[in-house]
Amino acid sequence: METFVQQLVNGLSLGSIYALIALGYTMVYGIIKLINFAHGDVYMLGAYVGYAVTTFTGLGFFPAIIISMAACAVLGMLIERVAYKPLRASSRIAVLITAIGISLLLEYVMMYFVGPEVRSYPDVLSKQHFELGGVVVGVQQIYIVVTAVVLMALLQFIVKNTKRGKAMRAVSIDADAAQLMGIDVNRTISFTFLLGSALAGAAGVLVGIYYNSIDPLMGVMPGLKAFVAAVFGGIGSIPGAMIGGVGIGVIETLVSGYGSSMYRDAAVFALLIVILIVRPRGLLGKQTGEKL
Amino acid sequence: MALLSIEKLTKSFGGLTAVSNVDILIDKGELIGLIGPNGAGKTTVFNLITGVYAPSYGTIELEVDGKLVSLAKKKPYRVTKLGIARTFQNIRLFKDLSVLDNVRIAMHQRVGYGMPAALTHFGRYFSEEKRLVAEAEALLDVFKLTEKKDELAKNLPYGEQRHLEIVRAMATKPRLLLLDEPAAGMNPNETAALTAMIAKLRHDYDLTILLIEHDMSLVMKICERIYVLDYGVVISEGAPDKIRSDSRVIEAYLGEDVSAPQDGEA
Amino acid sequence: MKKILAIVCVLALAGGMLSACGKDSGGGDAKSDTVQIGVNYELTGDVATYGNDSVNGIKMAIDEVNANGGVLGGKQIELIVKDDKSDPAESTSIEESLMGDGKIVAALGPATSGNFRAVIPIATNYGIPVISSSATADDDITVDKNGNVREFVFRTCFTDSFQGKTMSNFAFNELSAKKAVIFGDTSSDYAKGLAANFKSNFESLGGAVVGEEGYVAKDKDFNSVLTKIKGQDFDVLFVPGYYQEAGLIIKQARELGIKQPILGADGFDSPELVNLAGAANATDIYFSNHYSSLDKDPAVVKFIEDYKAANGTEPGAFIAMGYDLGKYIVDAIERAGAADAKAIAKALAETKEFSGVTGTFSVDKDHNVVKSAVVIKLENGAQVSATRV
Amino acid sequence: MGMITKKNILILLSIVATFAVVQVLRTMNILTNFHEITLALICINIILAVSLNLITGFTGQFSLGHAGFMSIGAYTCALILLKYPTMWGFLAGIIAGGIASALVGIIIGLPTLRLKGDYLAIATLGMAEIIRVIFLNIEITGGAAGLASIPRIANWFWMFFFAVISVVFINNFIKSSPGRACISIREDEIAAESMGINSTKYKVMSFAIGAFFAGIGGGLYASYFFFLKPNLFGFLKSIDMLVIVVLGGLGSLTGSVVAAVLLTLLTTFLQQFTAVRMILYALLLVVIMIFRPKGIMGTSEITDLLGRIGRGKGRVE
Repeated sequence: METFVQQLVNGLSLGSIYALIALGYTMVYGIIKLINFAHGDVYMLGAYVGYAVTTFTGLGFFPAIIISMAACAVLGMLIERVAYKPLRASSRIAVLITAIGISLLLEYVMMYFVGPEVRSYPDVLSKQHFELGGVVVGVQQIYIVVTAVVLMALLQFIVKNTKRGKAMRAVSIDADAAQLMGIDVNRTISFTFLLGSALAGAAGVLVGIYYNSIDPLMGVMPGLKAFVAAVFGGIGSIPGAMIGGVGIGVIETLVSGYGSSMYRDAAVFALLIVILIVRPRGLLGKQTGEKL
Repeated sequence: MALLSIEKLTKSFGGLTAVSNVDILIDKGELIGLIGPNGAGKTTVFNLITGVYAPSYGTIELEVDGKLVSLAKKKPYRVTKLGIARTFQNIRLFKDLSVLDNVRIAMHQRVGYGMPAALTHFGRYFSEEKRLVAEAEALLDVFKLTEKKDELAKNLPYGEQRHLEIVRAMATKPRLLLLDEPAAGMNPNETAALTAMIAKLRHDYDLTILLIEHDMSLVMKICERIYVLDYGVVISEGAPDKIRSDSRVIEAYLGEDVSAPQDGEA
Repeated sequence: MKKILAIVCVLALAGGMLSACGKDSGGGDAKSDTVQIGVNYELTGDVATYGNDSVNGIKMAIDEVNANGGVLGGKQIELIVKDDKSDPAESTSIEESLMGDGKIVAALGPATSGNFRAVIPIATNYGIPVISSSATADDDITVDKNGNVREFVFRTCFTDSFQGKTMSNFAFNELSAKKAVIFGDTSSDYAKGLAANFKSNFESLGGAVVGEEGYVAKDKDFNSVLTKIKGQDFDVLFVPGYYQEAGLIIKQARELGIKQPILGADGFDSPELVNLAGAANATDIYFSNHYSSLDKDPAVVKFIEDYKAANGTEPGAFIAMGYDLGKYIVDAIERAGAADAKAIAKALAETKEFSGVTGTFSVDKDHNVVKSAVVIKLENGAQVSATRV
Repeated sequence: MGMITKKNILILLSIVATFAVVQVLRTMNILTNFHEITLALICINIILAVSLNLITGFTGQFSLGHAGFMSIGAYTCALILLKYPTMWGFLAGIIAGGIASALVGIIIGLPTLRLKGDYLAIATLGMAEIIRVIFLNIEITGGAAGLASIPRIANWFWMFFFAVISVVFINNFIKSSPGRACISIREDEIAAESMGINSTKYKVMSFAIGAFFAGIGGGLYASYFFFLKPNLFGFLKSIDMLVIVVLGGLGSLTGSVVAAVLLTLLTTFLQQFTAVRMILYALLLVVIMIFRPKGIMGTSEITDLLGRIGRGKGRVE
């Protein structure tokens, strides 16, 4: 039982990070139907910005996370403007290839400048651990989960209650109609990239601090898993991405904890395929029918 | 035995009942109209007959070799195989393919070579392809489209796209043809030409036709019987003269002048 | 917008190509006063870290040699460096291009056993020696499946069986461990080789492997498996793999309260291991290695200091091994007395007591190196003892 | 119409001529072993690209799992070759690899091909990852260490032979009635069904044929490059193939061939630019997509272009 609770704690902290990355995927996919492969690399860059801030300026956790979010927000908008916007009218697959190109570009430009080796974060958060009835919980884990929850709540508020957020939802349902209603579609899309990338930046810093290890290719696998999480929860749905992220985190943990750790990734993908077949819109996604 | 018999056909989407308790009987050789205001459920009936939707309740049966075969849970391609073809209200041609390919694709079920010949082009490939082209050209001739067989479907003028939809449906060799607003967007001259064309097809190919149409002039002129649908329910059925004077039909069209065929709704 | 973008992109491309040419230009005519050596490593792709480290070590050694007057009485050494993207097909293709030109006298790399295997047939075909400083797999490297030694294939590293045996002996004899858990990198043949050899030897000694778990390279979260391991009864945890993950495993294991000794092999050797784990967590860690920073051999001290001066960090195993590889090939060229591939291969096979920073070694009849290992113990992140075995 | 037309003779002649020219240059050693490897890679990439183009470009089913099929063919062929290192073993291995891959394609295709667009892409990606993890963990394939010392029996002739066979067969297929059925699914699945086309059957068929040729490509890879490991067939490999297909033009076999040649040459050329090679590659991808989002050829084929010049007028677009 203790072990099980411990595994849930492990899964929750891993899942919170997937959830933060998944939010960016789900929003971007919701609005321009693009699997933004570069998103995982924005997260990587966020981790490096946080690293630079904490290492070279000695600033603490909160300044690091805010500066990293800001930097990633700008980067995300820039990527959209330069690489995706000229392709607004092209086929989705062409945009997808561009996204892959941008992803490789970020990875290898980074590798060119900082080298391929892993780097470790300075200590910015307490490494203290509590033991509650045999279950070990770290202060950092609490920070991660709390930060993730706060950011997600903030995002949910922005999307549901602000004018910009409403514009985002309108564009994601029907961009042409939204344009006719006087919504600036381009600005709304930029705004979506800004929000999603900022969250990825936060996730990057959290990972850097929690796992203490960053490298230029760190975004590839979590990026993929986060997309799985977004699909799992229902693409386009913010609570779905949260549930999907935490779900994937917990499932991974339980598979390695109680099944075979060698087949962890296979299990995650198998689950994804089953979900897609049984319930293609994901847990909380909306049903979309085709008009005949 | 009726060619197509529909009984108590009902379809609901979530809480909305689009089609409710519809009975339709079509005899071989008939030309039947299906009319009704927008959103009455006409296209849904087509989608139910052709297997795009599964009915919530009721039966759809087609006469095949003297026996009635249920269409209720059949996939669209199976329904087509049994002899029902359709056109679409909002044209669904294979836009980026040539006119000829559009027609040849619809002949797919009657192609007499298998995978080995498809991969190697040995065996009966060339003789069969030759036959397909000849048959396709014969059908295209009816609508004077043979000249344009190498053009992409999307480059045809609107009216010709509608014609091509009919040719494509004909290429499946149907016994029952479902036409979904074939005259939509056409001017009176084009509509008149189309009317003649439909009559000719029906005669030449021994067809039974079920037609959805808003253009009353067309419906009243060529249909032998008409079903009127409103809010998913059949509110009237009978010969054009009877429909024209039915108060419930007039009420359904509320203020629309259905008594004068020449200036009906386009 | 598009036009500006086009100009920017074209400029970036052109700039990139130019700078690349300037930096590590491969081509150029072979002048008679240079000796060319091919360097075929994983500089991008999933094992880029090892390739880059190795090449940095090699370059450092060759730069020193060139600065000190080169080889064979004044000839400079020219390295032709190419990147195989961590893809064996590219390794093969590069090796063909390097050897097919007929200019190089020896080729170094790739770093991983798999990619190294992909170049072996080419080297054999051309009769040009090929050496790796990190292809540790037991089978099918220097000796083919029928037991014949490959004339032109050499390596300077330990084999997996040697290190696996060393660490299982150490665990059983020195640490008196009877039950071990293995938690290794399943995506690396090096780690899998170590795990298999550790297990078979540990069991033949009378110990028991009570748990076998796996992770894949670039994983960051090991908590779930460690939680599972924590619930088991065992004496030592053996982690075959590289420092990137091992550092995190040590950190997470200690934070979860796993107090048993953690064992590893030379993949642990990097200053980054302790940075990743945190100094306090890096306690009761044992790993086999070629040399120790406790070593007071002046050559080792000088190497570490030179590297530190140039890069700001201490060198890891791949860098040190790469450095020795560079020095070793130069030594072989000198002993061969000519820039001739066959003679160099012969000299390599006849190596006796070559002394490098990673230890002194001879080459045996199977073209494997005979050298002793040290088992290093870490306490609070520092090397506190180094036992020769 | 018939098999012997001017066009077909011309095509046959140019194929034979290409082979002959390379063969002569090879014997004169103007083309070295290194060039042969590059040519072999080109042939393998052509096979993989045209087979993926059948699935994604012609049938419209977005697959990110092609590396999975390639790996099945590669491992099957390698295992057979290691046991029977002869010419017959090689040919049996190639065919068995193709068949094994096609079977897996059918097994995976049946449940997943009901998915559409990006959902299918992510499901196929997951499928390829599962295959890779399985190869990583089973004994017979050597796990992470992979399979080494696979006898090299494939040579330039076989590479060329299978590349030509793949292109010809797939080209024949898309110009046949089942092939047109596949294309109609890409154009409009509902309309295709209404025209009597069993969309599931043809999607699975296209998937199986694509997988078959990907398996052959994998088998050739195994028998030429001595060595296999599961990580070769990761998600980036599938992406590489997709890049070739999109760059060439979805729905253009000529495009796939041209792009396979260009990208393979580019990759080989970039080997010397160690640190910046991937940066240059990535930049090129982005630039080409922005300026030619439909790929080099769009959906046209070389035969269309020749025809256009012959008729002296453009195709109506």
